Amino acid sequence: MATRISRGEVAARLAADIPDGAYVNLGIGAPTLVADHVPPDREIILHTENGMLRMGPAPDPAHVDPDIINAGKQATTELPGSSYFHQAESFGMMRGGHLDYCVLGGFEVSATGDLANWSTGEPGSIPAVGGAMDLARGAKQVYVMMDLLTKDGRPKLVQRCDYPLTSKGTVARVYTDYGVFAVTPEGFAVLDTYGDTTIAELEIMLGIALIDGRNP
Amino acid sequence: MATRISRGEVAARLAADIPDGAYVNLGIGAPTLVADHVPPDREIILHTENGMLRMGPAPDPAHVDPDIINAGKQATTELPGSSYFHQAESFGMMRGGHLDYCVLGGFEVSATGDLANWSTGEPGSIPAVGGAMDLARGAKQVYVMMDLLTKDGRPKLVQRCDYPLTSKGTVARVYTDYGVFAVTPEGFAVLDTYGDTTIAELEIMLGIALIDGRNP
Amino acid sequence: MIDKVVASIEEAVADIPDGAHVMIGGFGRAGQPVQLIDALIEQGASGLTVISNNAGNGDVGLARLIQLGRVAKMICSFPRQNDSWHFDAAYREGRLELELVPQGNLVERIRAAGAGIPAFYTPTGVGTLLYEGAETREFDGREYVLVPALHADFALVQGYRADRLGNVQYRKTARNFGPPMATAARTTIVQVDEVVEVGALDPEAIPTPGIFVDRVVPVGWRDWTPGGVYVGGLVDVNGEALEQGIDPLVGETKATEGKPSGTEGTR
Amino acid sequence: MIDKVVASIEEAVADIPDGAHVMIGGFGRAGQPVQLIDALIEQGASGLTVISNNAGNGDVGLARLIQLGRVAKMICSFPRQNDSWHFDAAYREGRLELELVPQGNLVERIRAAGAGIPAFYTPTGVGTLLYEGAETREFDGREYVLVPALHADFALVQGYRADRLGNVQYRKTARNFGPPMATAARTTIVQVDEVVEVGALDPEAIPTPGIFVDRVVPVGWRDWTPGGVYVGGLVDVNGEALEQGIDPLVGETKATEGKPSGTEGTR
Repeated sequence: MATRISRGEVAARLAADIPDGAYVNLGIGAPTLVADHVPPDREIILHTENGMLRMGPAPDPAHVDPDIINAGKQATTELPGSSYFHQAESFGMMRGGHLDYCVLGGFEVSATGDLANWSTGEPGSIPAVGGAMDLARGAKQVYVMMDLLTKDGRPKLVQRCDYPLTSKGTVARVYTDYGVFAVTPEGFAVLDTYGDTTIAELEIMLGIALIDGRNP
Repeated sequence: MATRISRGEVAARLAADIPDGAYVNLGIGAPTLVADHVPPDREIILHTENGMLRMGPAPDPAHVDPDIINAGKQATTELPGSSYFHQAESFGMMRGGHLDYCVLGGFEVSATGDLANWSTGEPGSIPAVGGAMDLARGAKQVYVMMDLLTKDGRPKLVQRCDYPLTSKGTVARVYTDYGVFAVTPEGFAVLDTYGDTTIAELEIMLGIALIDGRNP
Repeated sequence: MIDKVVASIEEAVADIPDGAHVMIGGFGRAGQPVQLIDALIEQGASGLTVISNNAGNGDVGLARLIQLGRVAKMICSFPRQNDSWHFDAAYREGRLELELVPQGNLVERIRAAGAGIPAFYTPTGVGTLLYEGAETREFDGREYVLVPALHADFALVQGYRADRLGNVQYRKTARNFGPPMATAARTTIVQVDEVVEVGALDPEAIPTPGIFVDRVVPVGWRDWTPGGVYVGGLVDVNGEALEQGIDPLVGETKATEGKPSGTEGTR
Repeated sequence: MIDKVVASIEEAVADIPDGAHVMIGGFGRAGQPVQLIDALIEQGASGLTVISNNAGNGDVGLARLIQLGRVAKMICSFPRQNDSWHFDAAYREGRLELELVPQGNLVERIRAAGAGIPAFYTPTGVGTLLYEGAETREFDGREYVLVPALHADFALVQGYRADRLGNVQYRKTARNFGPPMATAARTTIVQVDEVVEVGALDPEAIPTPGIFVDRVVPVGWRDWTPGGVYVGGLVDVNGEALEQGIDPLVGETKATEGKPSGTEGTR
């Protein structure tokens, strides 16, 4: 039986791979957990696409300022060295390749690095995309943080995405509750597994062939 | 003999046509004189394309600040209500049609509103264009302020420009030492003459037919 | 003398006609020109095309405008929120047209309109169904899609402070869509907390110079910045007054418990 | 910990290779990164493509770099100035290639590079010989020309104050090309008068956030702002010390009489 780790542990695993001094955008939802796991000896600059660099932690409820929010429309804080700018400047930072990393949630990631995370394509659902397509195309390294399987057990790492795409061929890595995967020209490479999980077990879970990319 | 007025009088004549509250860019050289002739009851906001709105008058020599210059690279001053911005913002103001007026010098203006003011096309001359093409295409009203004739007596209002163009069909009016002209679909219309100058006299000077556009 | 300050908010929006294209600033609650939207609701214009990042929350503001059937078309990036039931209903019943634009393309198209760029190539959205059939082109081996500038007749913007010349400053992340929208509309109307004397604003810190602004209307201080000074513990993230107050030492409140948070599911 | 401050100006420019594309900020004298250019002269790189609004003045800075034969190509809007004799000579003798770009297109192409826009349509220059044979297109009945983004390997920028995170403020019209150029180069190097503590810069007034900056090098105060406070009567418009001083009551000097003014004929 493959070993599964918690969402917080996935966040910590991902945070460990982000170097000192990196400029990072954390998508809303699970990716925001990464901020809580940055090693204390590293200085990471968080970008929020609604117009701020060097975003701080959430405020305590007595110090909520409705004019300082993050992309998830939650209260956040400024730090010494923060800066504010308008939306066109903020998305210029993303599109222009100035962000070192973005971490996004995902519905599906394909073996060619396609990402689907904005629409399930269900009839009657309200379409909404926000900044997901900009981030998925703009950051130097696009990392996805998600469960490996859906709640009903279907693989989210796939040969080809069924859901409408957010971006084509831009995902570099996928951090999941069962392992860390890199997108390579030959398909998914396993960078890390947990416990005594084998690549063969993951291949059975996913139904696709995997490359062993772990350090020997 | 047609009546000729001084450059300062031309500037005053032009300034009288700029309404209260207008945003105006004055090209370098003679057009800068317009600033000295704005009627005292009007508030005109001057734009300088190197990055400032509400430019003030020249400083006295004891208060030159090399960090406050105009497009002619001369010392200028800020006023209460001035703002600074970078070049992309400044030229966005021009290109985006936010300037009400620009006043440019000219080598030639054609009956279809073409302007030539950046190059005489002489072999061996150093080409240079600066912001002239942006201004000539971007401002809502492009006014040209120039002598009607060259030093050797050739007309600068022409059927068709000989010099390389700065912009095609964008000039609205030409203020000269012998009269004020509007570009109309039918050609140049005379808006104003000085002294007892007749339109027939101007037609002889220019060698082209003119429309009488003066108020009766 | 230039004086862009208008006496009342009614006067500020009086000439917005039926069928107008109206940009409305704000990202979520931050930067939403709440009083201007309310005045537009009162004013009565309909058949509007609204350009805004979101499509309103709860029963107020833009959501109310949609509920009243006054919006014919929304151009936005993220209409789906927990409390956007009026948009949802109108959209599902086909009473409202939607043009969904990725947020970065949305704001860059607005910026392009203000800067006199009629169209540009962008990498965002290439190969997705939002740009199916769109004109694409390769530059240096990557594919880009051509998108047009996005203009409006009116822009409604929330600023913080302004002078009579129309120079506007914003506060924190409430700046968001204000500066680009102010450049892209034929008539830009800015509500501010306070009108200050000319010269009171630092000329090095004016995101929206007066050249872009037609009307300024003061609406008084925000609840959380009475007198221009931030005071914590008075409101929640949506700017709504806390019902029970907060013990600043403990930093906890139950005031918003059970309410839709408005803070999730926005992407 | 992030610390973008480098110890010496030599170190700041040490890795600029032969053949590099280098943006140099400034409009005339204002905003010219004088010390960085001098360091580049000392450093020795040649075959450079320089992107800058002007092509240098007198015998120093960019003019000196051209005189030394280190510039293979200039991309600029206005190389012709009263005292640009080194450019003039190199250009006339065919020792230097020139790409002349209208100023607004130049800076918008730089801004596009920084913002991930590979190409855009512009009205400026349509129908002129600068865009003969270029790709044009009509939008709403007007003609526009397609122009590409303009990237660089290095940008040399003059700021006023910065912190170790690379947040940069400018002074007055010296801001000019700094912010767009800082976004468009792979490596952005900013000289500043003073490095300040993190938190000392107003977060509402940072034209260049640190994300765009790789290196910061302090070079000391300008002659006319010793200690960060402007003092009049010390320099002329080119920042050169007045030889005889000025009587502030009379406001006159003869110090610059007979010198080429450098202030005319720039368009």
